[in-house]
Amino acid sequence: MLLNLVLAVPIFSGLAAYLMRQSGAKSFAALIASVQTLLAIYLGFTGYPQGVSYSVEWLPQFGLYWSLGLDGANFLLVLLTPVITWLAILATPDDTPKLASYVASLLLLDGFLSGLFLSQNLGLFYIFFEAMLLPALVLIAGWSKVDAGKTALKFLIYTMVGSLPMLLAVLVLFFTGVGGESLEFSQMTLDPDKQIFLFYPFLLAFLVKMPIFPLHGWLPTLYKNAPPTVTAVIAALMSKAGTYGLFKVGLVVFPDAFSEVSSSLAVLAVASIIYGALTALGSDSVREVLAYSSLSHIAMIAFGMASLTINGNAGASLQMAAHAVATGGLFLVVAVMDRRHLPDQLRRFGGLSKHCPRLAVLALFLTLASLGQPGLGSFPAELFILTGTWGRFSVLTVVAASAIVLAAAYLLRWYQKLFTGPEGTYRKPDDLDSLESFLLSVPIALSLVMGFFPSWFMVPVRLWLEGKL
Amino acid sequence: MPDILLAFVGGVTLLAALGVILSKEAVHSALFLTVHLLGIGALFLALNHQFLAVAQMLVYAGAVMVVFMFAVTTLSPEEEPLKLTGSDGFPLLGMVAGLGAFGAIYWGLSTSGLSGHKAVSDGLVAPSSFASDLFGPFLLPFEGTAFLLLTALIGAVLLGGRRQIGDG
Amino acid sequence: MNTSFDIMALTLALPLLGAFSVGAFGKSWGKRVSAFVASSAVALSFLVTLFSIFRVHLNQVASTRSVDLWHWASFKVFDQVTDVSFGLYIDALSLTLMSVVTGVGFLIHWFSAEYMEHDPEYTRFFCLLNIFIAAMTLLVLANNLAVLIVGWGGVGFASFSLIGFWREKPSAAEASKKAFVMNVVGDVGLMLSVFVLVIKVGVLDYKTLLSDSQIQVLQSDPSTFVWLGLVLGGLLVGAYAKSAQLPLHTWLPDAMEGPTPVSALIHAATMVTAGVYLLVRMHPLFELMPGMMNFIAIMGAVTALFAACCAMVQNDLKRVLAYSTMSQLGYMFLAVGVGAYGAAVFHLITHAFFKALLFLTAGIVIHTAHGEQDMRRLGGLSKDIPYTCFMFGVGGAALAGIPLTSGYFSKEAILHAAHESPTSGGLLFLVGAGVAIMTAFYTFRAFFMTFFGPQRIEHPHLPGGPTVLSCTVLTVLAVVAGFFDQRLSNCFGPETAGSGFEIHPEVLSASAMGVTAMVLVAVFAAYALYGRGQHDKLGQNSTLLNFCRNGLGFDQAYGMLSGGFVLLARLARNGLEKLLSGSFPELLGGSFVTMGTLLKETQTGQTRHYMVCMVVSVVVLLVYCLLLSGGSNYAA
Amino acid sequence: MANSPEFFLVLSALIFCLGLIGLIIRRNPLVMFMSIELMLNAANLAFMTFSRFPPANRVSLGSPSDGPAFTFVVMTIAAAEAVVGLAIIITIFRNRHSVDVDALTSLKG
Repeated sequence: MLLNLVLAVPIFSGLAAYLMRQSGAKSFAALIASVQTLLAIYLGFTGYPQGVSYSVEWLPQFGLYWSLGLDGANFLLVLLTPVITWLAILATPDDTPKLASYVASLLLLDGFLSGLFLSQNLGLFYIFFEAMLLPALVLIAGWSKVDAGKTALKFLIYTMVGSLPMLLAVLVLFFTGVGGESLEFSQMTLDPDKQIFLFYPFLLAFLVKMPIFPLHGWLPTLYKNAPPTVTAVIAALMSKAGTYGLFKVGLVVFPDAFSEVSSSLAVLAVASIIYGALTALGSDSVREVLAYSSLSHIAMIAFGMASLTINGNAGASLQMAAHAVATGGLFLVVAVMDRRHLPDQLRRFGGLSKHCPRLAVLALFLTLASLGQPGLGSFPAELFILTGTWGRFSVLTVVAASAIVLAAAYLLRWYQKLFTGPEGTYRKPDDLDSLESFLLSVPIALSLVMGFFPSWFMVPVRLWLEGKL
Repeated sequence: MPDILLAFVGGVTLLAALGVILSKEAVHSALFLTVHLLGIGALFLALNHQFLAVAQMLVYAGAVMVVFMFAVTTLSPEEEPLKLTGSDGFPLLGMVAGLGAFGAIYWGLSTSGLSGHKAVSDGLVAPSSFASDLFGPFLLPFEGTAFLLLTALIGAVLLGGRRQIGDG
Repeated sequence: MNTSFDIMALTLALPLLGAFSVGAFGKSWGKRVSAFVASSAVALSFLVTLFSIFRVHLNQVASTRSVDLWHWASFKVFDQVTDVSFGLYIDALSLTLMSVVTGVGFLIHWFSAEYMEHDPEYTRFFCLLNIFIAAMTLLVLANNLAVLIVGWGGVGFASFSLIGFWREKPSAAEASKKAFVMNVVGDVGLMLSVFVLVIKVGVLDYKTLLSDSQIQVLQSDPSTFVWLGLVLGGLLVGAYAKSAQLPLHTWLPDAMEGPTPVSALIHAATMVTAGVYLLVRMHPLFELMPGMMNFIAIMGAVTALFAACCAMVQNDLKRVLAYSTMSQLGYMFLAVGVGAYGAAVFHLITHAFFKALLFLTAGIVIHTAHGEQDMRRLGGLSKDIPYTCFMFGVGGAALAGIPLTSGYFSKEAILHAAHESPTSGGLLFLVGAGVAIMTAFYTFRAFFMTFFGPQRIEHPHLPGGPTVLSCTVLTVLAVVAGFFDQRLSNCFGPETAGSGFEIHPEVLSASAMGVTAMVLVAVFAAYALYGRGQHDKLGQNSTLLNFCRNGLGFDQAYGMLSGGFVLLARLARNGLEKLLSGSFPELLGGSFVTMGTLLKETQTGQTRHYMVCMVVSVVVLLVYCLLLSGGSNYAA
Repeated sequence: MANSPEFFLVLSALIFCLGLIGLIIRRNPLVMFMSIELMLNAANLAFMTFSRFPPANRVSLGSPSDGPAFTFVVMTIAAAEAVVGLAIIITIFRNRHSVDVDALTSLKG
């Protein structure tokens, strides 16, 4: 029941929030997100570390059940989804036009994402995978400041190219029954030789959603144009739909096919890691650097999964959470800057720390969290990922590890262009108010906890992985 | 019905159809169509179906044609000279397409071998037996036609009456 | 895994607490209170360390113990589980290092309380200093390699923030980025060692990894050497990056952009010696590969020589000290390489004292001269600040290895060990001795240029009480620490003795006398050249000298490397990426639009046109179906 | 001739194709409608023919009244269609004062 609440609360409140008056909607949405956070935390504690599940029949003749479950694979993401949404809602400026619809769409996105992460049925998974596009597109098309339609269309076309083949694959599973008696993740069994053809469409959809080089064409445009609070949610959580899908569907439904493509996937991932790092180093846009860093870091997750080892996959799972926290936090920094009407070109920046010392400190920690500073969340994650991959792909691991150096270079370049040096040409902003400081501190605190107590976060996923690898 | 009579009726029907599509004036076409429909009614009789033959003549050649005549006289369209190489070459295209269609159908007929098709009986089908079928297994479509006619009626009234409503 | 608590955990908690409270409330507390809180946190840590040492001496606790505070993470490779705890490893080595870190750390906090008084970001400075102490504590006390990296990265972060403390200076930002990136290179090296160890041995904590039985297992397995090289190589990359050894040293001279107490604490006394600590800590593994040991010794000697060459021609006071730090670190690596771990640690300690002293007095000089660091514009300061001149002189004497100062004993111990070394000992000794002579020369060159000759500074700003007092303590230590060699040897105890931890300064041997004599000659040479305020004869801008002054072209090489990356990055961003995320999707979209426009033309709106199409398609379909059925009668 | 389906079916096909040709070559919507009536009648004739001359295994193909029932429905539909279609044509004529189908190209893409 609690599982249903975790996604029913945001979805129904989101629908209700569309009808609300503009003034009260933001507080209402923030309240709902915090309620959902509490529910998720309670769920997390009751289900730690084995998980809980809930299932009723829906269309049993097609193998479709309404099955939700908290397990090791989704544990962290289920907990983080409402938290990040909550932060994004709070960081939304009050003078946003049609604020009620905005926060309502964020809540819907949150609900669908929770549903995606919680679903234990492939059909249900697919439904949520597509459903979350709706609020995302509404947000992108409705509130992007430049090229709204173009940005949304690009995103839509890319994701559709990825997910329509996936729909075909789901339909094949749905009607032919080659996946076993039902589409429940726990009950699906496929012949190894049938897996590969059905897995490719899924792989394509997930790789586009992550995204990974060279399927990332939508990423810079979207991250640059969409409102930063939306980007925070998309970069932190929606991109995880791809990695999580690969994790769950890949390991549970198509294990043989996954291991068959894992080497190619690893090569692609490392190419993406390096390519994202280079493009981030060569970019002159505040948001673009973060977008490309995301490209690079998400590929690190895929690389960990491709190792097919417990270490690599457990690290990938932790990295999903750590990256969500760090990138979400960095885009909140962008949101805070956006609210102060600061420009987007790095070359116009400099010396921001003089006006915003608090922002400078908090942004520094988030930057470090993103680049894998030991003591923060990404470090144990990357350590585990690379330990896992070392056993299978030594050379690629060394290349990927050297990308950590590149990450330090481009993220510090980003940070220093913004905050240090002589003063740039922009309207002098105020420092953070206490709410904003709090908003940026939450991800830092989460990252610190993950960095110093990674074990607690990794126990569920390790338990979950035990039987799979 | 003797074969010779049948050939005559068939010929008249066919020629009337040709007249429909080749007449310069719409009134002539309508008159040819009436002849054609009567011929079809006669052919129905040759196929031993009394009721439909009569219905064809009364409903089709009678009522429907009245509507046509009414429209033709109301609109009184201009004469349309028939040219084989008219605008965009449609006449020629139409000929080719139509003859192609006939060729295809004829080929289908000739190859599918109608030898297995035998006449059921020589006697006429009594209207009563058709009626019991119509109100038995075909009740739903039958009632559906009633509903369809009603809808068409209302639609025609609305379409025809719009201008007056708009003017009023 | 059992978790337990040790009082040494306080040394970790106290500075963290200090950093947090100063960071959060420092602004409202004001400068005095912030400095007091931060300094006392470190002072308390120092007391806790002393207390622990006494408990060991009173045999109340084991001299070597591993304490697991909490379970950090577990690696699993097939059935082999590697538990990693967040824990402390407390033995003579870590306690020694801890007392240096917290002791010198406290003195520098004390010094900074006055020194940084006029800085508007005073509280941030103390917060960062405390973070540094906490991270350094974690680095020294960690009981396994993974947690060591956490401390390792933490000091890297503190170093980055403190080098770039003056954020408005672009050069400071650039230097801090350079230091951080170079440190990340080191982190990655350490991570590499961790991967290999986890997979091949499955052990990360020192207690098991370095135990005799484990070492014997490794020794008896010939396949070990295939991967052990990777482990040791990774460790070396980490150590070299952190301790500014060739070729990963370029960040250290630039790190002098930071405030002077930072240079004293981080880039001279403590953080840069972490590499030495790591090698000493892991020495049982290194001893498995004698070739690697040789390599370390030779690279140490080369670094020492290289840095001494660069130091001879520097004009910036702090850069002289920076290069001398590098050179002394080279000595320590040399000592590690020849197996004289005790000598390395001994030199580490004495170096921490005298180099901190030198930097702090240099800081006083810079303050006095209103921020002037170029020695050619300094001079005659002995008349303005005679006591500081004296203290700098003592520090310089210790650095140069003048007899009876601490530096003399520790350097002698290293040279002796090099001399005794069976492999290429003679050469190492010669290089070491040469470097010692060069050290004496450049140290006193700096001393004379700064303090002697005509007075050039008007209205000198004189130092206050706390700065001088903390320097005085260091002066005393810089002199007397040399006599602790025996105590230090004993401290490492019977269980570590015999593995290179005993310290033998053979102060009366012929070679030692010879080197000492040469050192004294070098001092006099420096006096003769610079003592009366002549113009810097070596300061002319000949190409060779500039080449030396700029660090023998390493910076340019790295500049080209990073320039290459930036070029590649620009290419990727403006070339391939424009294609992938710009042109390609737009081309695809454009082609659809073109197709649509073309297809639109077929929709003429003419009913008869559609009809013809329909009829033709029906006919074609019909013919196709007939062909397919081959004219067979379906009804039959 | 009356006892075999060929005559009727060929006649039906001819009429159908004449309707088809008329539909294409004529521009007057009234005549086009009439052509449609021709095609409908051709289909009716075929229905009736197959009802009278069923295939040998007729049992599986329905009852003898299937054809006439279809014809009946088609007649009704033809009536409805004539009414509605002519009303539409009259409306178009009122708006445009012309009934030339070639002039009606507002559906052009």
